[in-house]
Amino acid sequence: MNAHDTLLYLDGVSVSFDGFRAINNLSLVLQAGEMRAIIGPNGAGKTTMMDIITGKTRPDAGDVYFNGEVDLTKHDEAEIALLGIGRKFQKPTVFESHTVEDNLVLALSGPRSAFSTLFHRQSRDEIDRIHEILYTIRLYDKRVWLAANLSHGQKQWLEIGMLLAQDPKLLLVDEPVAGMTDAETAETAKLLRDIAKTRSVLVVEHDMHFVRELGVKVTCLHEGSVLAEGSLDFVSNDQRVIEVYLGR
Amino acid sequence: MQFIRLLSALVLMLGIFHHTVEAHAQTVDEATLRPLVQALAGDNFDDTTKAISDLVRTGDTRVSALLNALGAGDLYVSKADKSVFLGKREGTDYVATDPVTGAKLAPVPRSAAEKIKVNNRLRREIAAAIGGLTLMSENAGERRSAAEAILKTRDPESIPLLDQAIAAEKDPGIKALMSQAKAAAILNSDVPDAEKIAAITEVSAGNGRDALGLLTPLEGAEGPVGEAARSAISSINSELAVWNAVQNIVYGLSLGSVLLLAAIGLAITFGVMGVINMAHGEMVMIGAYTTFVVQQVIRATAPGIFDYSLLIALPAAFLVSGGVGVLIERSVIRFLYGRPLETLLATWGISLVLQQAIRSWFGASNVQVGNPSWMAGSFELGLLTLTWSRLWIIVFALSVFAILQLVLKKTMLGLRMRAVTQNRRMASSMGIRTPWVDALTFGLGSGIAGIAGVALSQIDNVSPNLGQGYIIDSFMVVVFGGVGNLWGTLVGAMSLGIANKFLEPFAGAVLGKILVLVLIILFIQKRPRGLFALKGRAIEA
Amino acid sequence: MTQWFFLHVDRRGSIVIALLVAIAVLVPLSNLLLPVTSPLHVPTYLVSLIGKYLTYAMLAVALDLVWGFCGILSLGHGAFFALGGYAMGMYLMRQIGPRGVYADPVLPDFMVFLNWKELPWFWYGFDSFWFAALMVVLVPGVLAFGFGWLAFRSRVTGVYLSIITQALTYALLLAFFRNDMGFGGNNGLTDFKDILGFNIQAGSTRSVLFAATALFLALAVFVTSFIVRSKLGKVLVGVRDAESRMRFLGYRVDRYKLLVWTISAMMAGIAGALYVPQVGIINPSEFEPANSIEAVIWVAVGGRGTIIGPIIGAVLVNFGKTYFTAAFPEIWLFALGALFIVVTLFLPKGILGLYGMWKGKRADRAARKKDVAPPPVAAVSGRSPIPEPQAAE
Amino acid sequence: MFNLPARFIGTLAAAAMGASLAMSPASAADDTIKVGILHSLSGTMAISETTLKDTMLFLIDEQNKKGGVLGKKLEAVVVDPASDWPLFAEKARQLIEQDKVAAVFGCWTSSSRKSVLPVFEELNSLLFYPVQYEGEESSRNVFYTGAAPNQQAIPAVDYLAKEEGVERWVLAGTDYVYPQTTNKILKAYLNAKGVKDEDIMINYTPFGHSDWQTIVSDIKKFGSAGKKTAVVSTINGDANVPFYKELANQGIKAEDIPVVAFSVGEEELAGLDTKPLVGHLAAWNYFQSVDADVNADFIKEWHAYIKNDKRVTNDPMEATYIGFNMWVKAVEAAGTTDSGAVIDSIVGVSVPNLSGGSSTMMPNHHITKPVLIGEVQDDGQFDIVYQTPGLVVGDEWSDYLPGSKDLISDWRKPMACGNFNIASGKCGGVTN
Repeated sequence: MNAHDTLLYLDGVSVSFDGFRAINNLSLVLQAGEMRAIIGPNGAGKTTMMDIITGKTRPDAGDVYFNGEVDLTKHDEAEIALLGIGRKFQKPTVFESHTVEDNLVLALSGPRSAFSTLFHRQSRDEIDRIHEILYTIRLYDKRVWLAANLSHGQKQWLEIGMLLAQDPKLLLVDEPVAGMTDAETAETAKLLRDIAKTRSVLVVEHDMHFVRELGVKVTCLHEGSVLAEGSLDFVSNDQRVIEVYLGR
Repeated sequence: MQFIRLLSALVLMLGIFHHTVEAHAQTVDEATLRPLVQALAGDNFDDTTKAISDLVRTGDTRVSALLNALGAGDLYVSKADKSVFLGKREGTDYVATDPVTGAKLAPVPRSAAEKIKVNNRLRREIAAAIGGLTLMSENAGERRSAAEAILKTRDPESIPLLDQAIAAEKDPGIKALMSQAKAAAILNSDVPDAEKIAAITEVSAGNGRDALGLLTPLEGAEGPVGEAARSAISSINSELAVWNAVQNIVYGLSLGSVLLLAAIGLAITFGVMGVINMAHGEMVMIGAYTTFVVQQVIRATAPGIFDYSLLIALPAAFLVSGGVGVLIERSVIRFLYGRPLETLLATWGISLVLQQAIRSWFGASNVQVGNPSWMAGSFELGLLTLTWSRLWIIVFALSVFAILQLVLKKTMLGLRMRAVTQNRRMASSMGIRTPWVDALTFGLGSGIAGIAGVALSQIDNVSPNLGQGYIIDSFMVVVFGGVGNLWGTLVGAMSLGIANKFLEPFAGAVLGKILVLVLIILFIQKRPRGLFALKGRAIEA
Repeated sequence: MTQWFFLHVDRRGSIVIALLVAIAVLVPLSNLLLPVTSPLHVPTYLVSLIGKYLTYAMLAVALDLVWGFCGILSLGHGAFFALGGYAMGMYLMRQIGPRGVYADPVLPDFMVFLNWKELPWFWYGFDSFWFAALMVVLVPGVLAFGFGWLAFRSRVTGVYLSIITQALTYALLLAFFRNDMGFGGNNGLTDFKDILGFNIQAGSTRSVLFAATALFLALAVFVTSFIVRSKLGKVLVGVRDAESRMRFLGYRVDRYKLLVWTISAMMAGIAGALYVPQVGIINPSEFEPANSIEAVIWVAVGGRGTIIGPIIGAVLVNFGKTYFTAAFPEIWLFALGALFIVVTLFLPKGILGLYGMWKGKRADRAARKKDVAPPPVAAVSGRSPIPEPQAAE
Repeated sequence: MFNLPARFIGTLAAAAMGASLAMSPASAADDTIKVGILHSLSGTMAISETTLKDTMLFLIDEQNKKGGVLGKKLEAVVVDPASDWPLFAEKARQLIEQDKVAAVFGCWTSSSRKSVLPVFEELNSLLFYPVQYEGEESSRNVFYTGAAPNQQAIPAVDYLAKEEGVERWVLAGTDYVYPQTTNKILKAYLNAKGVKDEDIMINYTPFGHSDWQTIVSDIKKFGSAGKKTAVVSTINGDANVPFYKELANQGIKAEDIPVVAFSVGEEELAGLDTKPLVGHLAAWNYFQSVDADVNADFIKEWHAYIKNDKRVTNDPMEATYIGFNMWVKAVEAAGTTDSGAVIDSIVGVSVPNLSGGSSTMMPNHHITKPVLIGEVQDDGQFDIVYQTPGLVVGDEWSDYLPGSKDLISDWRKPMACGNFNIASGKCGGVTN
């Protein structure tokens, strides 16, 4: 198949660190508007895959296309982000010495050049959007807090909020519910589903309940390549998956 | 080395006596000798020189003893009656003996006499003169130095003597040297060309550089001699050109190993532990001062074992510097892990304190650290001069590196060190007592800096500023090689050293250094994590 | 106007600026007008001394802009300071004209006795003050831009960057030592006569220079807080705390770094230019890596990531140096060294941090009560700008 | 903390000022005469300068035993400029303005002298500078008691040419102004004596250079051209030890290629095992081994004062000794410590130097000295092999440099000019 009319297109991608093959001939396709869950044991190459998509790591071989025509291997992180790919990290990384609000201000889509930021003045609707997001991620009353003082869960949410502020076409979400209470987990699932209405989402997650709640197509990675793909039930019944993943 | 030659000469005096008797058996009466001896105390060096040759010409048996005494500055004139006497200092007086008869004289107060001045030129004359007299000595060393002396003066008059000596000589080495000397003397004389050309071939067979010195004067000469000289010179020069490249590499390695020594301790405290250790240089300095103290003690108690002083200094320096290191780690650094920058400030403060401490303790000026005999001097490798100290330092640096690798890779301590530095929390949860490992690691790094100080004390001056001279280069080496990678440090040090030495000849020492720095800056652009950076996700952590 | 001002400068910043302006006016006045006997009289000795401190303070502010707010630890900022100084020194040199000891109308003395024949090309134009003034910012600026363009684009960060900045200043040190460079070798440039036609040793000139320094420092403080309080400032702090995250948000981190880095270098250059006429000499020792490290220490002592911290640090440390070297010449290094150790151990956030901690505690308690933010004292949090080297493992 | 009270900063600033006012003792007490000592006690130059600080304290002590000056005791004010040139200027100003010292003894490097010069001229005070230097300077307020190039370099070269028959010269120096100037002078001088350029090799090394392998072997090469070769070393203090160690190790003996140094004295040799160096030379105006009663006494008292009879004496110490005594004598003559008066009275003042003769302050503020050439002995001392028959007058403006050959300096009234141009008959530049 070819890259056309796909949002994200990986074909035959491989990368290795000092001999260790983290990604091995990986192929994956994401349609526009689709939400996909990626599962797989540690070291399956989930995060490395995200590194490749976001331009942090250059693949040794293979094609990576966005929107059918943009060759992501030719761009760096910043450019890729501006193309409309947002990423939430496994370990929540928010700007601890900024307030919640400023975190969003930084993430907010808009001019990114150094000088324009120097003389930037916040416009009315920017402020509105930020408040809107603050409500969505339930941090409105904590908006003047330093991010450092947020709880783990709240940081996860803030980071998702930052994703929203970025207003990307594609969201890469790495273990969004790690360390969340069940309640928070459910909320998160709901939130992601809402987001997926307007955007494409790639979720990496261990938590099977969460994946089930998302109720989307699942791809199982193993040793850097796709092991199985399909509905959660289909995948979790696949023998090889059971062996490598459920570890029997 | 005068005094050594003198001692041996004095000892062998009697021996020389009867052999010279055979050589040209004659003694002259006191009446003729006395004025000549008096003449030694001329107002200027020229008179003295003349007096020396007059004395030698007498061929008297007592002359070589006299000349040795003169060379050693044991001949004095009394201010009162201008009489020359052999003096030995004893308190405020000179114990005087008559230079001619050897009779004991009344001691002369120091203020009442003055030494007969000798300078390099006179020493050469004396050496040559004695050489003439000792060519036939039984003692091989005597004969060798005699031949060397003539090789220097190239005095044509000594040619017959040499012929005599060469005929008698058994030792091939000395024989060769003598014929070299003869050839040199011939080139310096006005013998027919044929002989000279023969001499030229003779000379150019020997050490290239000396030969060059002998031949260059003839370069301009017309006729066959000039041609012979020119061709010989050109061949020698082409040979030298090759050796220059070799020399650059060898000198580069030697400089590199100095850098390695200076940096390797830092590769641990900074590279492995992440402490920006500005006091590293002072650890080196402490090591050097330990060497000094050890040598002082040895000088005072057991001068006999001075040659082993460095071997004793090594463990001492390791312990002292290491101890100081542990002290610093426990008292300051341990509060600063994970804040590398603060360690920079704190250790900077520490380095100031240590410098001042040494300064107030040992004084601000250089202290003298002696070279044991096996470290002094040099040897010829082809046309290239290698000094023993440099060679030893190369060997030493490499072995320190090897040992360190072993410690880190093979020992329990090393294992724990790596465990702790890679994942402190995990290590401690595995029951490793991280505080101690930290302390020991820092101690190890400092200790190694200390033994580096022992080596550096052999080639550099030992002063409170010693450390400052090395700290920057050390950081350059570690960073250039790649932080946290000992192999990187090794390769980095060596390549910087060699680069420096290849740049020095045409760029000059100053520009060369600048260029190397610029190269480092540019190189880091290509490899932002140094020569031996590790790839992978880990680095982004 | 005032409104616009307070939009960009916080309360503390404005206090400092006001104070500096006040000093700029009062000190010279008291030095010139008040009788020597008056208790309020500031002796010339102090004027030039404080003037020197203020230039150091300006260097510290410049350094803090890149280090405290953007996490670029420069161990070579002294180089930009010195370059600015040399630019000014060359102007002052040309001003001597035929009054040099050899009365050569064009060539500076050191060139005459090392028998240079004519003026090297790079000395042209420096007879004009405005050209020199331009060079004061241009030379450090261009060097910083080139250096930063290379380094930031290839993502040299942390300790690697720090060390190559050190290599930079060290290389320049060696270069300026060379007499063939045409900058007076180790003796540097000295024996200045006058600046803009005023005798450089006259009390009035000193006072004017002092005032200028104080005002420029005030300006530097304003610029810094303008940057820090703009969105750019937020980006910079973001870069300091989580550089790669900033990239994933679509910011071209290298350009931001390059911008502040260059601005900071220019500030340092101006500081150097103000320094030279007041101390009356500029020579390569200003490039000593040790000097740059000391500047870092001023910032740390005062409190990095704050605007007035560097000023306080620079003044205090240098005052300490002045005092100790006279009071205990034999042992003052112990005192200075101890100061650094103590500060790092007990005041990780510098002197302002001390104040901040106290302030922070109270605010924190307040915050707990009624869910408002602890004031961003944490903005000066001791997060190390350089990743731990063992990260390279 | 956006609301840091102004008090906070205000008090800080006030404290700083207050303290710095307080830090200097209230104006000089009348019963003592203060003497400033401006030598680095820390940093790179401490190595050389600390001794001079001790020497000054020793001399002041001696003088006070003799009853001080003008019936008043002398009081030393010691500061540490820490080998930091701008700090030198600051400290000089502090000594003169705050401590009101009558005269300052200090500086070692030319850079430090250059940085304090404007201060002394502005505040019209006195500096006694005890170190050999490149010349090309003469200030009304500075007295140069160290050697000018013609009081060291030129006699040394003459000696080598005459006594050692040297025809080929290596001029090796640290790349800073003193060696550059001295070598320029020497080259001009040698060329004037008919030495061709190919027989002169000039080599410069960075400050504190420690890896001499290449250069030493280059010297060896240069020396193996059949002509007698010598090295004239203007290598700066710190770099000398590794240089000589390399020389010794590569087996360059004084009989083969003698090295004559202008900045290596007893103090520098103290850090070396001199056995392999016997016969290498140094040119100074004083050696500890000088055979004179005045020297013997000086050394005895010095050892008694410093409580260590291992401590050596050296040329800059003698220069300090001479300078101090000249100042004392001039003050007594003028009857006051006022700078102007002392400047007028000191020219022509003559005091005994440590080599048995006496030195005189010339109108150019340089002094007359004998030039001694010594050979290194195995005990770290020098054996004097040559001494200029008469005294040599320090020549501030070298006759061998095109720029300065027409200049002379005479600070006596009415000329009172530091750079009088005999060609144009005008006083060139600065006259304060």
